[in-house]
Amino acid sequence: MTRPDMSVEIAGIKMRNPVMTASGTFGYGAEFVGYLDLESIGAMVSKGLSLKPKAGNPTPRIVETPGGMLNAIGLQNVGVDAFINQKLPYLKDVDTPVIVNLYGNTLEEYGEVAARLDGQPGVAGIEVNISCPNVMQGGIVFGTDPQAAQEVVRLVRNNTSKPMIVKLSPNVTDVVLMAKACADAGADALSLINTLTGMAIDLDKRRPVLANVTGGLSGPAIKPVALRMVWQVAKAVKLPLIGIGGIMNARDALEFILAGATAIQVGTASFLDPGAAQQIARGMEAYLAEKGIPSIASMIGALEV
Amino acid sequence: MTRPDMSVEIAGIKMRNPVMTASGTFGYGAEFVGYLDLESIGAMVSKGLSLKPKAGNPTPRIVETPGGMLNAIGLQNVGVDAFINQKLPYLKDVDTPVIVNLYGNTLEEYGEVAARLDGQPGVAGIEVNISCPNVMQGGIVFGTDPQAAQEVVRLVRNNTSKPMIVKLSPNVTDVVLMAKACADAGADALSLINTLTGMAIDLDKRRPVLANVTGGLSGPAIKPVALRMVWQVAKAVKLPLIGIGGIMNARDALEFILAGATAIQVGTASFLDPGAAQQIARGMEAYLAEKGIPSIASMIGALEV
Amino acid sequence: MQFKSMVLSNVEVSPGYFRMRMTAPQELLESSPGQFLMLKVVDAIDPLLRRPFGLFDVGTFAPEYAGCGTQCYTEILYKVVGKGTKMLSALHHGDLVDLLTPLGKGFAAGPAGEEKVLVGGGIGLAPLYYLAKDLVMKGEKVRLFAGGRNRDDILCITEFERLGVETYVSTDDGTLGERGLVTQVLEQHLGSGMRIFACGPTPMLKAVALMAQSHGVPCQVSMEAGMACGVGACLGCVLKGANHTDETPDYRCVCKDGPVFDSFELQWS
Amino acid sequence: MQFKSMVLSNVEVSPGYFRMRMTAPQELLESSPGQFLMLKVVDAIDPLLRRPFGLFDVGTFAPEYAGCGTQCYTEILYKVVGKGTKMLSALHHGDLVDLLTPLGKGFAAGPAGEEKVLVGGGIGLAPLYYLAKDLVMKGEKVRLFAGGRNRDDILCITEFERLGVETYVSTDDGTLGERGLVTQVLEQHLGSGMRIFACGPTPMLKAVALMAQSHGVPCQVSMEAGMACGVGACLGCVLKGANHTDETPDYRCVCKDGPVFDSFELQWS
Ligand SMILES: Cc1cc2nc3c(=O)[nH]c(=O)nc-3n(C[C@H](O)[C@H](O)[C@H](O)COP(=O)(O)OP(=O)(O)OC[C@H]3O[C@@H](n4cnc5c(N)ncnc54)[C@H](O)[C@@H]3O)c2cc1C
Ligand SMILES: Cc1cc2nc3c(=O)[nH]c(=O)nc-3n(C[C@H](O)[C@H](O)[C@H](O)COP(=O)(O)OP(=O)(O)OC[C@H]3O[C@@H](n4cnc5c(N)ncnc54)[C@H](O)[C@@H]3O)c2cc1C
Ligand SMILES: Cc1cc2nc3c(=O)[nH]c(=O)nc-3n(C[C@H](O)[C@H](O)[C@H](O)COP(=O)(O)O)c2cc1C
Ligand SMILES: Cc1cc2nc3c(=O)[nH]c(=O)nc-3n(C[C@H](O)[C@H](O)[C@H](O)COP(=O)(O)O)c2cc1C
Ligand code: FES
Ligand code: FES
Repeated sequence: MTRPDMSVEIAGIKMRNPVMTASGTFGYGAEFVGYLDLESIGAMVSKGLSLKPKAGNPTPRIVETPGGMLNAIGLQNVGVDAFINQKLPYLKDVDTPVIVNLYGNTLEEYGEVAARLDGQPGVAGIEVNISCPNVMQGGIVFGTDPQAAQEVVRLVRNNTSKPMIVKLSPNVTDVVLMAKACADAGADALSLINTLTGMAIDLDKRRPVLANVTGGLSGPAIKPVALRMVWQVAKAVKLPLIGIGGIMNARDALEFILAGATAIQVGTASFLDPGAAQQIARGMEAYLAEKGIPSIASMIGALEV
Repeated sequence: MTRPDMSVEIAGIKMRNPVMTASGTFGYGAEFVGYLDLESIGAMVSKGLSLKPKAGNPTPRIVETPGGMLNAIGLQNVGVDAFINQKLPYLKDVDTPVIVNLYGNTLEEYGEVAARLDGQPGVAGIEVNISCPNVMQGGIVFGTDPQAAQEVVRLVRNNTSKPMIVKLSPNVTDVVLMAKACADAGADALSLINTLTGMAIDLDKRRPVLANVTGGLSGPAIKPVALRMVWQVAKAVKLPLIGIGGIMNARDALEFILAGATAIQVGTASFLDPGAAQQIARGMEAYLAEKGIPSIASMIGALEV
Repeated sequence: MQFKSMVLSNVEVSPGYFRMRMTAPQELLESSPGQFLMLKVVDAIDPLLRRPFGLFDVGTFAPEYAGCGTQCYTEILYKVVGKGTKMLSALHHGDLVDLLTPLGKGFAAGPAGEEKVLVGGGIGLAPLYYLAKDLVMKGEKVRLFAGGRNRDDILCITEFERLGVETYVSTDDGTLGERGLVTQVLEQHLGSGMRIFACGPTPMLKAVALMAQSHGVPCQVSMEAGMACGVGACLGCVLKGANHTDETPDYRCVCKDGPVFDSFELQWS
Repeated sequence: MQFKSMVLSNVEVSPGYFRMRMTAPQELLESSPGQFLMLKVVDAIDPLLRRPFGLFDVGTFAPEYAGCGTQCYTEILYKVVGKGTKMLSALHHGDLVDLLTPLGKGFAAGPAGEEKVLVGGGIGLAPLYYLAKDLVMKGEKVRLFAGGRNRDDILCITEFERLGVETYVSTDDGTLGERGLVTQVLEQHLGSGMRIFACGPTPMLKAVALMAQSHGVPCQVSMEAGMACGVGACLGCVLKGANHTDETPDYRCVCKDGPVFDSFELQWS
């Protein structure tokens, strides 16, 4: 029996399988060495980078919710230059594409961060976070308004020759409208979903649990919403999609593929099990082998409605 | 020790405590006799009624998801006239306010259903569902567009002298905008949230699990989103609010009260435990008694941010 | 009723099939065969919903511990198919579960003196044991046709035989009883003066229902559907009634109008 | 490392406090006192996240069953405070849990010959037993100051005494040892040539840290924070470093830079 062909390509980024790690849930990669083989997965996505180092929010920053978690990390990161100097060299020796997730506190900053990454051979592509719901400035406006999103995407497009993935927010009335806007503005691929905005309350203290009051909901709880949005966008937009949201195992991942995703990202699952991404990749291949499906490509968007 | 005062009032509807049953999860009330005392709760909300009897969607109509469930019942109901003739008489003898949830397949139908209920003394108030995401016509447009919502609310306002609660959809970019629109159009109170639109896939069959493809997500999974929306609307709108979404126990319920809700509705929890609403009411009172809080009214919106 | 029940025993009776006995209040002795229970496996949100199981048996026993009179029990017979039943299979004596029961409409025994023909496919046998016990107690002549894919799917036949039920076993692969479908074996025995009570996969029930109708034999079927509430409130578990059309829809709740239906009540196409 | 571990025993040592022993690979013998583990209670999504616990003990034992050499174990001492710890307390011998360990940075023993002063508040005692064992094996003189609200919160003192540790107990209500805060008792004994290792509620750690700093005694504290990943990836568990300001922020990960910090590393205001 020949092994199923698990390889996929997103906007020119060739991946050995469709399993990527989601931004903000896999550190800068090195944290997971010893728990999985970085060369067993399709691609790694870095923590979201900004122009300057960013402190993030006060604590508490995370809280468990039913079937999920809220985070209000506040996009703490080392900044794009430190990433290039300190984190990227290690990753260059790993034979797995590195995709850099980035955001700007202002429109201009988006362009500037993209520009700094453009010359870096170790960067296989960028993922533009227009959707982070945690920060007051930045993400929130761009990700929920089609015009603002287009401005960001156009500016980044003008500052990069790398494959550009735009990451969509689920906190919108019409995700298809946002997807089309980003496609028109020059995105090479779309990833979805980022976190749903939520809140948790400490009853006895009569206070929000998170110092930031609201945070982003991730984990299995959001999977049905994510799956719905991927399916909706897949029907409406021709770009390759990356499905994200509550993927815990290979079956979850394959459901996103059927809904129309070319690849998927593993987020919260890596907290429960630092080897999750590798196990999911392995489990997907095992499923195809068992069912005699020759290639993952044949499953993309193969849902029968 | 005196018992805490649990009574609340929503737009003139006096309730012995803030616990209501959510539309579509408590049948027409009679189904739950034997599991709880209908006179132990604050109010009952009927299944959503339309002008004519409605068949609802093909099956499967429900599926469990992580920490939640999707439903695509398709608003199956006996129709407003059958409700008045067959269901209401029984409920008239129960000393608990009955609130009728209603929707229309067209704008006009909303007005017509409201008009038929207006003369009914057994109806304490109406809850206008502008937010059901299951039906192709009807709910979907009204609930996600401020202008359309206003039209519905104004029309119903002109056809009813009953207290009018408007039930908001969470599937919007800005729930505050929707809340303000409904307030301006004459709503006496707002209830939120209805279900989040989601989807489930049967991997082996390569088909959506629900015959309707998408459905409404309810249950504990959505609680953080619901809590956030109640808090946002409470800050922006003066109307009394009814908090709904993933309330499983008394602590959950009290969190919604702190966030700014005057009352709460118990939905999916009644499936797990048909006596849930009564237990939640009892548990809320016990919490206040234990903490020496004299009245539930003092907790409404008492979150310290 | 809703009550907390203690697991008394939970035994694997065949690979992947378990029989679990639980304490129950005396009122459950008033239940009818064909009714079911909804079980909450854990006091946590995973799995979230209750799981429905037919009543396999209801009865009384004398507990081992002194100072306690007879106690009522109920049993379920279940197949491990997913998360909930897997967790269920790990319970042991002393664990607590939360039950709603008796739910739904059970089998109508029908007039005395008929031949009562029970037809079970795989785990569909579960509610038929309680029914057989009831019919035998009423002095009826009972036959059981039990089918499965292979011999592991033929459950608790000795228990039926101990009641005095005449049993006919068939398996798809012939590893136990006749080779073939249970409906093929059944067809050879069909005649007048019979009443059929069937439970099993929907294709089997359809075959039995149509066969019974064509032979003029009255037939009741116990149906399955995904359920949330079990009490007729969510409208999640509906099936199409015989006269259902898209224009004049006629849906029946499996949990409240069923799970047992007269075969003429339902649409089989 | 990540591994499946079998529960060997799980005993309530004081009301609401449990001590659980689990199998572990030999490599865990290389861990340092102060390091911790992340435990997944059930293979389900409720509770979703792993729960962190300090290593209470690590060692070897000879299993009862024949044909098996010595086996490594680890122990945790935990207080039932919520859902996860409640489920944990229901586990028994033979149940499996999933562990990530050893995580984080443990205690630095410091130069030989000092007096090693351990300060534990309530469940904060947990990582100090492994530390005491280690220090005693190195031939150090070890004192333990253990405080709690009442005598039920004073845990496993006999175990420390058996190691030869001199113990000082205090409770808020005087039901065991001196009446008062552990810090009051500690203050009377503070002097030069000592090194403090403290674990407990943050207000206690703050008092100990400031007291130690004013007496010029080196002090390490083991901190807590809500955690998701345990490996430094989520940035959920940060504390403010000593020089943190809103303009020049300096956050430290409890899971990776800690849980043990030198008292000077952190901001206590
Ligand atoms: C009235 C009634 C009586 C039943 N009696 C018995 C019985 O006596 N013994 C027995 O073993 N089983 C019985 N079942 C089926 C049993 O309820 C399901 O096998 C069980 O709920 C599966 O739970 P799970 O968590 O293990 O599987 P899941 O992980 O939930 O699902 C596994 C598979 O089972 C199917 N399934 C899930 N829930 C249901 C459901 N509510 N109804 C039907 N299929 C479902 C799913 O579609 C999926 O294919 C009965 C079902 C009904 C409706
Ligand atoms: C490095 C580290 C080592 C620890 N060592 C021990 C130990 O040896 N023994 C012990 O009993 N406890 C220890 N804890 C605390 C322990 O992790 C929590 O008590 C446990 O996670 C609570 O889980 P739960 O599901 O029972 O409670 P939950 O229902 O989750 O919460 C109950 C209460 O515990 C708090 N809590 C929840 N999660 C955490 C967390 N990750 N850290 C701190 N508080 C939390 C909540 O805010 C809440 O007030 C340690 C914590 C850390 C960070
Ligand atoms: C702790 C945490 C930090 C995150 N940080 C980022 C980030 O920096 N940039 C970004 O685009 N998404 C970020 N996300 C969102 C995830 O990449 C992902 O979209 C989301 O968690 C949904 O996937 P999941 O349910 O698999 O976790 C973060 C999520 C978590 C839980
Ligand atoms: C099976 C089912 C049917 C529902 N039917 C209606 C309905 O007819 N009208 C309506 O306004 N909301 C309906 N809802 C939404 C609930 O009233 C409630 O808003 C939602 O379930 C969220 O609350 P929960 O998480 O407590 O269930 C329905 C929900 C469920 C699960
Ligand atoms: S299961 Fe809810 S109506 Fe039947
Ligand atoms: S727990 Fe994730 S960084 Fe510390």
